[in-house]
Amino acid sequence: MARVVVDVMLKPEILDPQGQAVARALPSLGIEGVTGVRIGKHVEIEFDGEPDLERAQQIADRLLANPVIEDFTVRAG
Amino acid sequence: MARVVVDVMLKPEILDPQGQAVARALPSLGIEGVTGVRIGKHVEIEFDGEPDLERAQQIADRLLANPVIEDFTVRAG
Amino acid sequence: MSPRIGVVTFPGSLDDRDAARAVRRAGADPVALWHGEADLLGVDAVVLPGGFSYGDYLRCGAIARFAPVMTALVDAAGNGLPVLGICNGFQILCESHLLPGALTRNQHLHFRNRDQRLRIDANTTAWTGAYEPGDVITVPVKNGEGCYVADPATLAQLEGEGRIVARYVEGNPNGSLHDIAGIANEAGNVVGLMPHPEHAVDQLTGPSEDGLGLFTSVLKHLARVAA
Amino acid sequence: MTVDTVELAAKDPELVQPFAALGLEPDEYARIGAVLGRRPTQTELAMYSVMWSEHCSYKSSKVHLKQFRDKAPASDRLLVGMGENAGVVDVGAGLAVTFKVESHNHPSFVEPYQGAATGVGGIVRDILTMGARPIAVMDQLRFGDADAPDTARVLPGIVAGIGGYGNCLGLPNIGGELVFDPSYAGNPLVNALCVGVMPRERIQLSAARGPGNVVVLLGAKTGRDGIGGVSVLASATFDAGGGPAHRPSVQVGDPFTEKLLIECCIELYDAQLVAGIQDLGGAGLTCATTETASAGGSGMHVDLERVPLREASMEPHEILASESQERMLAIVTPADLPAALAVAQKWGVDATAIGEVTDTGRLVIDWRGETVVDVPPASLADEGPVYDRPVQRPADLDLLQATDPSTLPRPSTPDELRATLLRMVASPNLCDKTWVTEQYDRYVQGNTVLAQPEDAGVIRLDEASGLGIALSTDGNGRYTRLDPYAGAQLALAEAYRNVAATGATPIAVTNCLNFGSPEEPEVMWQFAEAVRGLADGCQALGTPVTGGNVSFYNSTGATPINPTPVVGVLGVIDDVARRTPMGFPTAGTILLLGETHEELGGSEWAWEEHGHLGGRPPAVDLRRERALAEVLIGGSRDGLLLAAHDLSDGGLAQVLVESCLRGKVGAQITLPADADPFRWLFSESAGRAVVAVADAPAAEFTGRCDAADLPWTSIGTLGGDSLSLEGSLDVPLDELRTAYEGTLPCLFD
Ligand SMILES: Nc1ncnc2c1ncn2[C@@H]1O[C@H](COP(=O)(O)OP(=O)(O)O)[C@@H](O)[C@H]1O
Ligand SMILES: [Mg+2]
Repeated sequence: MARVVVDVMLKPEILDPQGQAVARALPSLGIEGVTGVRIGKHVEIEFDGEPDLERAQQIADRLLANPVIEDFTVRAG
Repeated sequence: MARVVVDVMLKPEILDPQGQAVARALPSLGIEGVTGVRIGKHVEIEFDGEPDLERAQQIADRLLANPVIEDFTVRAG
Repeated sequence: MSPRIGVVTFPGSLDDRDAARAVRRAGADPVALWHGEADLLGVDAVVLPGGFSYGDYLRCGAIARFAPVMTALVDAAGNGLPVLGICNGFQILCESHLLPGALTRNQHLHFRNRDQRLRIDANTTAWTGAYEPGDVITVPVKNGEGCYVADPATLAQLEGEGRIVARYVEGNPNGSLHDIAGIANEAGNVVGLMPHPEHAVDQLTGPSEDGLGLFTSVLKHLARVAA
Repeated sequence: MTVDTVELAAKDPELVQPFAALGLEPDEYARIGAVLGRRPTQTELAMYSVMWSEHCSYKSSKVHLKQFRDKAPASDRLLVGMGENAGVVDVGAGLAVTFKVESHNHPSFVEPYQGAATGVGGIVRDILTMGARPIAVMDQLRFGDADAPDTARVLPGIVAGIGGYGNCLGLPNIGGELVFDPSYAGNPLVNALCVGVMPRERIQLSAARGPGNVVVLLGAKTGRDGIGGVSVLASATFDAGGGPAHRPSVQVGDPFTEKLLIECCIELYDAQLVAGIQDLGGAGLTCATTETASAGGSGMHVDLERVPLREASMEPHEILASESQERMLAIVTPADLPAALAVAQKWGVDATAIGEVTDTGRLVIDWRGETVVDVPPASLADEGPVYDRPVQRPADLDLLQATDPSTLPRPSTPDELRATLLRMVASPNLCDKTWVTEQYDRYVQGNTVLAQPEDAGVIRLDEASGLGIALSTDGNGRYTRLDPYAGAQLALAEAYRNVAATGATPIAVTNCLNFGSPEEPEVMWQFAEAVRGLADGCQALGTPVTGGNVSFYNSTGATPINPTPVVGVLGVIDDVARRTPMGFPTAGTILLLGETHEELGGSEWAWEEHGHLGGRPPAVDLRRERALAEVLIGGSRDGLLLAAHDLSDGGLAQVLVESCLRGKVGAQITLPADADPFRWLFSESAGRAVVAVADAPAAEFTGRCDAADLPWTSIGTLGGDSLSLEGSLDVPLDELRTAYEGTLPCLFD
């Protein structure tokens, strides 16, 4: 089983309301000391042959991430 | 800056409509050889002090994941 | 014979019948276009309707962009074919790079359906000629990812070139930058609008008939270019 | 992996089987052996355990529910009655409408978003199965106290889940209920209703007939999700800790696949390519194969390894019990198979032939060359155990009914009355529900004529003629707790009144009965009384029950929820253009129809102001309800009504505030000289409505009321920008609006 992992995050300058909502909720759980939360996507791609970073890169570039608002990283999982 | 990363994924036996939709779309991008795609959340938590895996674990447990359908991993980022 | 306006149905399109109804009410013939066919059947204009194409999984419009019909549409739009993207259609136009920027999760994180006041700021597009700049209309908005974002340069350009077609007034329902509800491409033939004019064409089923103007506008536009 | 086969079952009769762990009673297990003449295979045992569960077999409710059929009033509109996936009624013009309400309470507690979402998905498939295109949904939600921590945990997710699934399917949400009461604290109620329409001749039935016909599984792949969900999860009481007694597997919904399934099925129906069809809901393939084979009086053979799986390692009992969503089972003739598969392919829906109809009268299931199931399908689908459980009137009921609210302190000065009014309209049960309903698409499909907060949702069926339907659901757990027979009838009466208020004629009823544990005689008594009341009420109103659903085991620890029958009434209106809205017009006379008595038992006022639940619920007078309905419908037909709004929780005060705010107009109210303002404003007497009429035809309208023997009182005029009550109150609309609209945003944003 050949897995490649792509993590997609909103660009730093783009507001992440979901992350903010989590961050805001923390004090009420008695959790202090968190300065920020960002929430993105964690994508696991299984290839039938070798883990193919190049094709994963392509998939991320064309489909998984929107370059206007998102950055991504690709790694063998 | 002390970052902890939490990855939240649907349990393997649970349907992942998002991943399925992406997997089905790949051929139309001319991409073959992908046997499966699973999509979860990638969460980056910033602590002001030390990266605090324990508190991150708590946050994941109580806010980020529902153990009934999701598993998560916590690691220093 | 009256103009033929195509309405594309993607898997998961929902407001396609309603868009066709609005087209008919405006006096044109709706023509059903299928996502799987790279053929626009010679229509005079195209509406990309609202809905949840491909479930809006991953990102709204991200998968629909690769449908065969879109390759044909991107070319035709480049040659001046009037295209209106409503809600999910707007998202698809941005994903296809026919329009700049992107539509992201509503700031309050909720799907929101309400009767929204809009100000028409540009009547120079193929789809807004029937309005006067400054007209304030009431049209339903219903989306979960309608928050328009773009980098400062793009926003400045849109403002500078008068390409912000409509703005939210009396309350911004999703956090869109510059209260943007709709924008146009440089040529003005491609317009994306988050609110739903097709649901404001009949007092019986909508909050107003203010939305009909978008569909009558394109008829005016087509008549003008034909002449 | 070695699997238990029919052959082994015969060879080794002594094998000890875990029937108790699967929720089967010893005598039930013995009965399976008697039916089969041998011990069941492990796979068969799993099938019996899910089909004979309370949820699928209705074993505790059947003996009571049959009253709905026995007492059903004659109706020439009823095309398909109880017992099918949903009832079907004739609405004229060649169209048939099907509707049903169902519960998804326990899954929504465990996984609020997905539990609620899949609840919508399930009821939509029931409607689709009948041959109809789903055209609208409604949701009936009940939670613990609005400010309770667990309410904050479950409510946002449940609302988002209802919206997420319904919006993505393109189904307008046209109404529902939102109720807060501590009795639901550890056990929220999530009921969902769907309504669909079809040409009369398109009605589909779920019978597998015609030996040689192919059994086709449509839609999603089968996975390990929701296995045992029905028998273990859906019927599991929560432990005192509020957590689920068993860690359930919850399903994740895929509305996109369901949307494709809808379009695919409707194209199959129109092309007449299916001979029978059944949705896969609770108990998955087990339920669909046994119900269709049993209904067809035929046999069926299934090759289990042909079922497309998400996980290859699944065992036969898992495949058969899986509750993977977004699946349908179609019976197709061999000649039609290629065309049917082509339609499925067009919509991107997976379609797989998994077996065929036989004439053996047995359901035979093979897996990897071995026979793992060989049973008479009726023994699972229709001949399950039936219990006539002991009933006992709750010991505390006499005391409860004796503690009448008449002694509670009441506002005695104009200032106190004003403060009471503002607190009441701001209370969680009476306040504006926009925070919730804004998350639902009400416009999609372009036929929504009325939606929340109107008394009933109204949907246009035919653009040319304007023919349409109206739908409303109601239920009051406090009334039902005080008197289950009357409480069920009050729920029916209110939904009936709501439909009539829009100008539509009520024609049929659906219901979802949410109760505690049937094994508790006091709960079973509440259930029996509620069903009896509803059946009698439907008979009196001439509206047959066409279908519904029962949800038992709704309790936290030892305390059952308030008994909560949710009743849905369907009405038909020949031209939706003449529907009566609830918002007041800018001018006219306000009439109060019906009689106001001092009836505060179980009232919103007693509960909200004093935390008091006691006495008797308002008196039921179904002849009065009929008369009121006829006057409201006639007034709408002849254009005499500018607005109408039915009275229920919160009484007259609530209705005046809602109709003024909706119409953005004030009202000057003058009560009869001898009237006690407090009683007139907050009593909850049934059989009442407020209407606005233009001054000219007022006399004609009141003449009709007199003729119908319906008391009426002229209580004021419209205009200005405040709600005033002569001699005691004058509240600006802005102040009312702030109080009314502020509550939910402040609780949940
Ligand atoms: N409270 C009720 N009133 C009337 N009919 C009911 C009620 N509860 C269940 N039924 C009927 O019993 C049958 C089985 O119910 P259910 O298991 O919910 O059907 P399904 O599995 O199709 O959802 C259906 O026809 C349903 O309408
Ligand atoms: Mg069913």
